[in-house]
Amino acid sequence: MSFTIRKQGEIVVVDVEGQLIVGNRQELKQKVLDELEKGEKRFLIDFSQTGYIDSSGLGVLVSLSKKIREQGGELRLANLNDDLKTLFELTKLDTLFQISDSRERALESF
Amino acid sequence: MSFTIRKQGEIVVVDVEGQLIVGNRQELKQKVLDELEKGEKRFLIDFSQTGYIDSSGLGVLVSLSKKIREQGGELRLANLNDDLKTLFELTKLDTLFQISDSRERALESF
Amino acid sequence: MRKMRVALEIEIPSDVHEIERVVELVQKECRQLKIEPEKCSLNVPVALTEALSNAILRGNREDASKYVRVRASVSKAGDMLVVDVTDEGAGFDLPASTLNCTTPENLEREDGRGLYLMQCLVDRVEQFVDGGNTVRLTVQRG
Amino acid sequence: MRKMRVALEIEIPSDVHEIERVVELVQKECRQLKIEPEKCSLNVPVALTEALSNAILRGNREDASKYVRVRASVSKAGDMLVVDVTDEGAGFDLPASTLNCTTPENLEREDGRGLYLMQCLVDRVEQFVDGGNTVRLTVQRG
Ligand SMILES: Nc1ncnc2c1ncn2[C@@H]1O[C@H](COP(=O)(O)OP(=O)(O)O)[C@@H](O)[C@H]1O
Ligand SMILES: Nc1ncnc2c1ncn2[C@@H]1O[C@H](COP(=O)(O)OP(=O)(O)O)[C@@H](O)[C@H]1O
Repeated sequence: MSFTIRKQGEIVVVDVEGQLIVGNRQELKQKVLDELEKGEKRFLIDFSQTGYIDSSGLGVLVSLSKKIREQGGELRLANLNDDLKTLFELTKLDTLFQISDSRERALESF
Repeated sequence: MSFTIRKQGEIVVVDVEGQLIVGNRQELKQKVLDELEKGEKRFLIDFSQTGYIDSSGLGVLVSLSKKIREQGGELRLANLNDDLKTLFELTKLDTLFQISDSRERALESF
Repeated sequence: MRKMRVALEIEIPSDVHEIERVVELVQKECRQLKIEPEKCSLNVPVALTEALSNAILRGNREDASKYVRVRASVSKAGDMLVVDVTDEGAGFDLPASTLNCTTPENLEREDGRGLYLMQCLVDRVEQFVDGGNTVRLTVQRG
Repeated sequence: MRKMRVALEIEIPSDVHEIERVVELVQKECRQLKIEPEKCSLNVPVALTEALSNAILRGNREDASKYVRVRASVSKAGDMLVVDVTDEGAGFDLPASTLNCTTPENLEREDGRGLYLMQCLVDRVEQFVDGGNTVRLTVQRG
């Protein structure tokens, strides 16, 4: 499991490789908050290499989204596989996030 | 697991494929006794395709050897791998059987 | 005559970093039992992760001297996978603790989705105290 | 802090034809535990086959309503593989039942090599009655 962060234009793109769960969600949270503190405003998390997400992983996404909005920024998600889509639908979090089917579409959408 | 019986010259050759254990030793015993009843005298059991043998498998070899000798015949063994050699040494059955390193040598030895 | 039955028992210290390896072992078991691919890749891993993190964080309060035991087995009839997660805590009231996290007032909460997700993802969730607090997840095979 | 511990539990009806599949599962476990190849291919399979056939034939007398349970686990210190074979019989006297099958008068016997082989092949053989008769085989790892 690892997180890769890179800048694409004005957008901070995070790749989540492996599971996003209770054991590593703090790491993701800290990395994104560090970027927010540096003044970044636009964030995209790409799940194309993600296995599963647990409730605390979902919780971190919700809390990051709130914090980014408070700073006038925005968090978007991309590339949820069928399993992850099911998870977002069950928790109705698909109504809270803007979710794109591809990284390109997500990057254009900002 | 299966037993293959074929005649090579005057010798009945049995291949033991898989394990020779409590669940299948009767099958081996019966097949060899059937040949003995038909008048066969020389038997070679080839273990090149055998995994492991348990105490009841060893017991069947001992009892077949005795029965064959009673009919004036002989049972020889070939191709014991290192595991099987250990087993025959632990039980001192290596002193009871004539054991060859190859099928050819065993066939010539009769 | 009943057939062979296999159960897997795993014991871990109260450390959330152990969760992923346990889930992997149970996932392998799921695949061997020919449980539907989606249940092997989503339902069982997520529900089990929730049960394990609750056992470690809530039941054992991350006390390093306490352990969590997981037992994955097949029901006698052979039609269900049964996963028991046992911690050394005093237990809790499952129905009273289960929050509907999809209501507008709960939607933006950070926590409180674990038991709800478990209920959504497996066929049955039970809780009982019997020499430790156990949460039992039952999944229909096939 | 102690590490993750995994145990495998297998239950079979009293039928000698079930032995091979049980042995395969325990062999796989041996290999995963990185036990020496020779112990995985010879010592553990043969000793376990003996314990299982005794449990089925002697302990349970092939009674179809009785079961044999196998539990393979790693010792707390992590240095031993422990395999318990439990039948529903009344137990027996292990030392008194173990025959030296290598003496001249025993060498040509058909039976009586099981317990002797078990003793030769694993590091420790124990027998105890505790809700069923159990034979415990202990094998040093590495
Ligand atoms: N194993 C457990 N032992 C004690 N309490 C538990 C256990 N599992 C769950 N709970 C209780 O149920 C509550 C709800 O759990 P959950 O839905 O997973 O949300 P969260 O853990 O995010 O609060 C927990 O806050 C806790 O009070
Ligand atoms: N699980 C068991 N339950 C009852 N008796 C047993 C059990 N295992 C072994 N025994 C006794 O020990 C004896 C010796 O066993 P063993 O050395 O395996 O030889 P064999 O089974 O070929 O007689 C058996 O004949 C039986 O009386």
